Amino acid sequence: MSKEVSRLVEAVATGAIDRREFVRGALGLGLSVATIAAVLQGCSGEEAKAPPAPAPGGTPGPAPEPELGPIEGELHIYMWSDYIAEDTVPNFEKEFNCKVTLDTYESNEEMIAKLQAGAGGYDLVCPSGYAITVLKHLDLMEKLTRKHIPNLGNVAPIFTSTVFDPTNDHTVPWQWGVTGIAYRKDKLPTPPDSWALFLDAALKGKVTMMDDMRDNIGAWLRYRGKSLNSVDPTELAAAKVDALAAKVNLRAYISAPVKAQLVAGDVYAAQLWNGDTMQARAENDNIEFAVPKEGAAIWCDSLVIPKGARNIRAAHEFLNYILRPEVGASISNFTGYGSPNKLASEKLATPVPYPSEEQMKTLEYQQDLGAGTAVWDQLWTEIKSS
Amino acid sequence: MAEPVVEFNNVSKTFAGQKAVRAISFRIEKGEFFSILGPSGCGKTTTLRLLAGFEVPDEDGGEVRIEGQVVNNRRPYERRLAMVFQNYALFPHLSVERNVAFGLEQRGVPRAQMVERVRAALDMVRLDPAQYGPRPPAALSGGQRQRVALARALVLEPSILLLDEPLGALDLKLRKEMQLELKSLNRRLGITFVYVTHDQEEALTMSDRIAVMDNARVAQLGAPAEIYERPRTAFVARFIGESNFVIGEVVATERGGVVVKRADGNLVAARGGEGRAMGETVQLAVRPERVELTGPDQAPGGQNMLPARIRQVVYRGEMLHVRATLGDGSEMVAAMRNEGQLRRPVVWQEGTECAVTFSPDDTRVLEPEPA
Amino acid sequence: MAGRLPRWLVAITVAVYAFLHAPLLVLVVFSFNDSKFSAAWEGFTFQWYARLLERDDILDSLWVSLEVGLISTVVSTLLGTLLALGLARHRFRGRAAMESLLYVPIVTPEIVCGISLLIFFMFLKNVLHIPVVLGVPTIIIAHVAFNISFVTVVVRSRLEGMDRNLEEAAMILGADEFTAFWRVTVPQLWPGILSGALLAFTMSFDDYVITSLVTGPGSSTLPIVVYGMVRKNIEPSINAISTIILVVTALLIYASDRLSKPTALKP
Amino acid sequence: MMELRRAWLRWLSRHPSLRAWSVMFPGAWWLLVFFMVPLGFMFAYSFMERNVYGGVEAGFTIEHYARFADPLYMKILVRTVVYALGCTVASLLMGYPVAYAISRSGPWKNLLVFLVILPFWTSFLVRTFAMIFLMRDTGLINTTLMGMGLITEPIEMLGTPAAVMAGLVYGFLPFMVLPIYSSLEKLDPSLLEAAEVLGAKPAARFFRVVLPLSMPGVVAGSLLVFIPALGSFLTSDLLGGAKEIMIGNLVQNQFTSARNWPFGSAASFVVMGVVLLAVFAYLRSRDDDALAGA
Repeated sequence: MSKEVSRLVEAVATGAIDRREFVRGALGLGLSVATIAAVLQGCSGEEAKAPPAPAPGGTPGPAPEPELGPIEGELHIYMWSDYIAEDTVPNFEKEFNCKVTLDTYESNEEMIAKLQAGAGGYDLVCPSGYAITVLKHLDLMEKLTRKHIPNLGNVAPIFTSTVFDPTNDHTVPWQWGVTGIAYRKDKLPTPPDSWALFLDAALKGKVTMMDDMRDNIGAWLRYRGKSLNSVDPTELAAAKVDALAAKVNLRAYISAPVKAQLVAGDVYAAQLWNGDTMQARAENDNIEFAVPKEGAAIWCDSLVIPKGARNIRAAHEFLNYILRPEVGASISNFTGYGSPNKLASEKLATPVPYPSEEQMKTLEYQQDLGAGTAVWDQLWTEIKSS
Repeated sequence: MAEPVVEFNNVSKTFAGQKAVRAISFRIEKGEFFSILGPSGCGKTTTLRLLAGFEVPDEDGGEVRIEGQVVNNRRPYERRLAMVFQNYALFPHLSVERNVAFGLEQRGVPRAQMVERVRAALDMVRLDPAQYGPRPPAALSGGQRQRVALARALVLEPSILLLDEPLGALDLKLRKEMQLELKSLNRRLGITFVYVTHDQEEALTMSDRIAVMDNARVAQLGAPAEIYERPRTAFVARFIGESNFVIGEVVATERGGVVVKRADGNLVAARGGEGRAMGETVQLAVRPERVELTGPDQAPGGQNMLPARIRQVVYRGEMLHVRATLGDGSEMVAAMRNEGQLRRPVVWQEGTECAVTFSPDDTRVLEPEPA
Repeated sequence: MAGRLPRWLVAITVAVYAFLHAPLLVLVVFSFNDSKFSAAWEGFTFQWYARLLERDDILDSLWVSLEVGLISTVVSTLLGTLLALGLARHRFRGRAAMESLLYVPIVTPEIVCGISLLIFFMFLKNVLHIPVVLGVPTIIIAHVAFNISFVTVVVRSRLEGMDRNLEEAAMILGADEFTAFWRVTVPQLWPGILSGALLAFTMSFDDYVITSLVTGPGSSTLPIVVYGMVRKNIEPSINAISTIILVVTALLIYASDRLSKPTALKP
Repeated sequence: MMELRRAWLRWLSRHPSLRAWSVMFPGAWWLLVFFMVPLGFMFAYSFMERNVYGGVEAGFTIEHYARFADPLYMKILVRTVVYALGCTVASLLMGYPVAYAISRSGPWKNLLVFLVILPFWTSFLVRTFAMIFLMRDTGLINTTLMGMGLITEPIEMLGTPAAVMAGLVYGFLPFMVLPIYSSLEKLDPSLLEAAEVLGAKPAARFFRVVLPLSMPGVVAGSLLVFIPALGSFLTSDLLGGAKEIMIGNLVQNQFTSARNWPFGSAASFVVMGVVLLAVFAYLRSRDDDALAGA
């Protein structure tokens, strides 16, 4: 990543920045915003390497935080669909006398494109881990004012100071989960414990994997003991061989909608998130979830305040509100995912225990691949079209 | 003298660099049945469309007047004309009576009066309003549609009615019937008819005057007899009826006529040809029915006479056409009344030597055709 | 008249209608199924309809969709019909350019159309300082932009070969261009215009990709809500709202069909 | 008011070119401002450098176009064209008889037209999931067939090219039916009667009278099916199991997971260029025919 930054800084030094006016005047805002963001990032490169801020819940940092104004007007939340309990918003509206509108998106990129174009108007968005990195690079996040979020201390230590936001300046963890294997225990002879399940010719046409290059290729990198953030050509080439071997057995590349087929028994095993597996299990208790021994992706979506937010105070109140133990528990009970809120996690109807130190050794966050994204996309296109 | 109803003064119209109408001028008198006759592409339809207002003359393309007013810039709906289209152009989505009422509605005629006038118009074209009024046009025969189109035009009581080949789609018998009916409507109602057709017989039958158009110009304008008997150009002579042509050099000019010498030395006298110079090559025309045949030595005096040989006798029912070859190989046709071939067959047979005779009074000097 | 159609033709037609409507039947039936994943018939229930009353987001988005759909259909049908008229009736300079311009929106991938509009709107807002707010107006603008071409193509296929003399006849009878257009051209074109409008409304009502990029806070359309719900799990309340839309549409169609009878000329 | 209107019409009548444009102006303006100008931005993007975080960076390059020459992408393009062509032919074979039947159905016409369009007033995804429900192993078709004893093992329908084709045809059929219907509807029934009187057999009547007259509708319908089918991406994912990639997916991915806007734009413009050229060539040849016929 630092290579990327230095390349950009170099671009600025050689005069790319002079084009800013031209760019702003005529061609694309994605361009100008990206350039400016890169420059800013380049300047704060040193800062990013600084030691993490004191643990949340402790005393605020040395710099005095600005006072935020009162709650004004509506709060606009832009997040994934079906990702919030039904009573979360109405209760907030009642308690804080603040109307909330909730709009949904289906991909991080949709959300980023809007923020990047400068659409504005949203007060809270919900990026996945790598998307936080992108937003950070594009300088599209407001810094949080901690004193308005006293409940930050409820966040479990393993979800603070993550690779995406080491200083905990921008993000409040929302939900976490693992991408593993959902299976029908009545259809498989033994519970699966390895990604090798998808290479088993006996299950041909009865298994599915996620329709997402990060999840799919990532699984095969883990299968060979490699990092799922690898951009090493030989490691990726090996992953491609495994992915192609598995493709023959797959009924489909399919993500969340596979639940219906699991419930119906058309599919015996599927690469899936733990939370969605729990939702399917509510319909058919033969469905179980397993994390392969080779390791898998762990992820944690967060709420952040995007640049251009108009109701920053209400956004903070909302962040503080969802960190209440009972609110956090209600959300996780609805989604089926784990709560990064330690106190909430203890109150869940079906516990989703935090991974142990031992497990964390094989679980990995999907990080932004930077320039490597193009390499992965090419690989994924090759896998898909062969 | 009364004001002409329609007047074209040097009107020109160009489409994409192509002259469709070239500086034409004519006047139409009130109550006249005026036909514009010509082959397809001659500009007759454009002329009618200029009059209707669908086309506007070129910038410097002369003026169109209706009842004395220059109408170049008036839209069709501001000209108070009526028109019958070749394909009738009945509105398929409206019933017969609503088709006829359309123009009245546009003119804001009160409802009660409208119903009365629609009925009267349908009566006039001999369609039973009760029976046909509510029907859609698609349910009518060709002849009936024609009548509806006529009623739709006449109901407006126009002073000028434009007709664009209105009888083209009808069968022969119906066409003859409608010809007489149109003529009688013209007389009875006193409406000026402007009638476009390519059918010379139709034009001759119905018109008071005919403008024959050729190559975007008016080739000749006159009463049917004048057009037929004194064609001005070879085009008119050929397009309307049949003609025999004689070509020669002017050897004498006299008042009201010329004498022409053919290449074979025979002389032919003809009427017209004012201003033709000695030695000029001219073309003469004579109608077949004005040509007679005699024995080689029996030619009466004072007639043009050319020696010939009978080539063919064509039986045409009412008439016989006898084709004769002249000395230089050219041909002339004589038309004669059929006196009954079974009882009194003509004496002419193929190969018989004869003389072709025709009066100088029936022989016209043609004007050269404009380039 | 239907009796004159050959049997095999009727058979094909019935089969195609069955193909088109079979999924709908499933949808209707399972809107009454007592199971969240609609895997098998678990018993009859009205709960998904009852749930609609709780789901404000579905109802709100339905109104947004109707608003967007109706306005964009009217505008695009009007503009598209005029465009078709101009193209079919007139020879003019720039005709070839106009023709190809027409096909560009049809060939443009939705995502490209959506992103380009997003960038364009933000260009207006941030560079030209025109106060553009993403929301219902921008969605309507986008929908009209991609619908015009479809309307034009459909209307034009009707216009081609239509008798020009009809308009001239109306004009010589005293109608000016506007009146002739309304009283003669439009009735003639009506099936084409109606087809075009239906197509436009359908596309507007069902568009996800473009809408999602030009929508703003608080103006989600039904497809946006439905996509969100369906991508995760098909909650049968989606089936319920779809069933209601189907029934209401069918009733409206029936009513309009009954009401639109021709009138006779009577004093 | 009326005077003004008349004066305006009079003025227009003297300027034929302006008359055409006055009718087309609003639509042309809208297309230009809200479609062509934004597309111009994207065209510029397709020559710029990729920004790894989405969007583009200043610079000029044709590498994104050059990249498209890779056999990998050519293969995808060809496969997509094959699917789109198949979908067009199937839609025509299914849509024409239906359009014909509707146009001859007298008082039922309007109702039947609405029934064609009705399914499309439910969300595409909802419909597609209903199709999945019908086609899957434990779906309605298989359980019915097995219940009737016609088959013992479920027929695997989902994930096959046939399923993708069915989905595509389902999605675009009304685009075929509506234009054909509207050009058949104006066909004068007396023409058919005339052909009948002239002794034409049903097949001859159809091929020599009906089909030629409905050609504008067939052409419009085929274009409206072929072109969007070329750009579709969800159908193959949902019904085809996402095991093949279409050009639509490729483009979509460039703007999402791959975050390569310039390549996504370039790929779009290549496809759009090819299709537009084909359409344009067709339009030209049709105009030439019309001239030759006149």
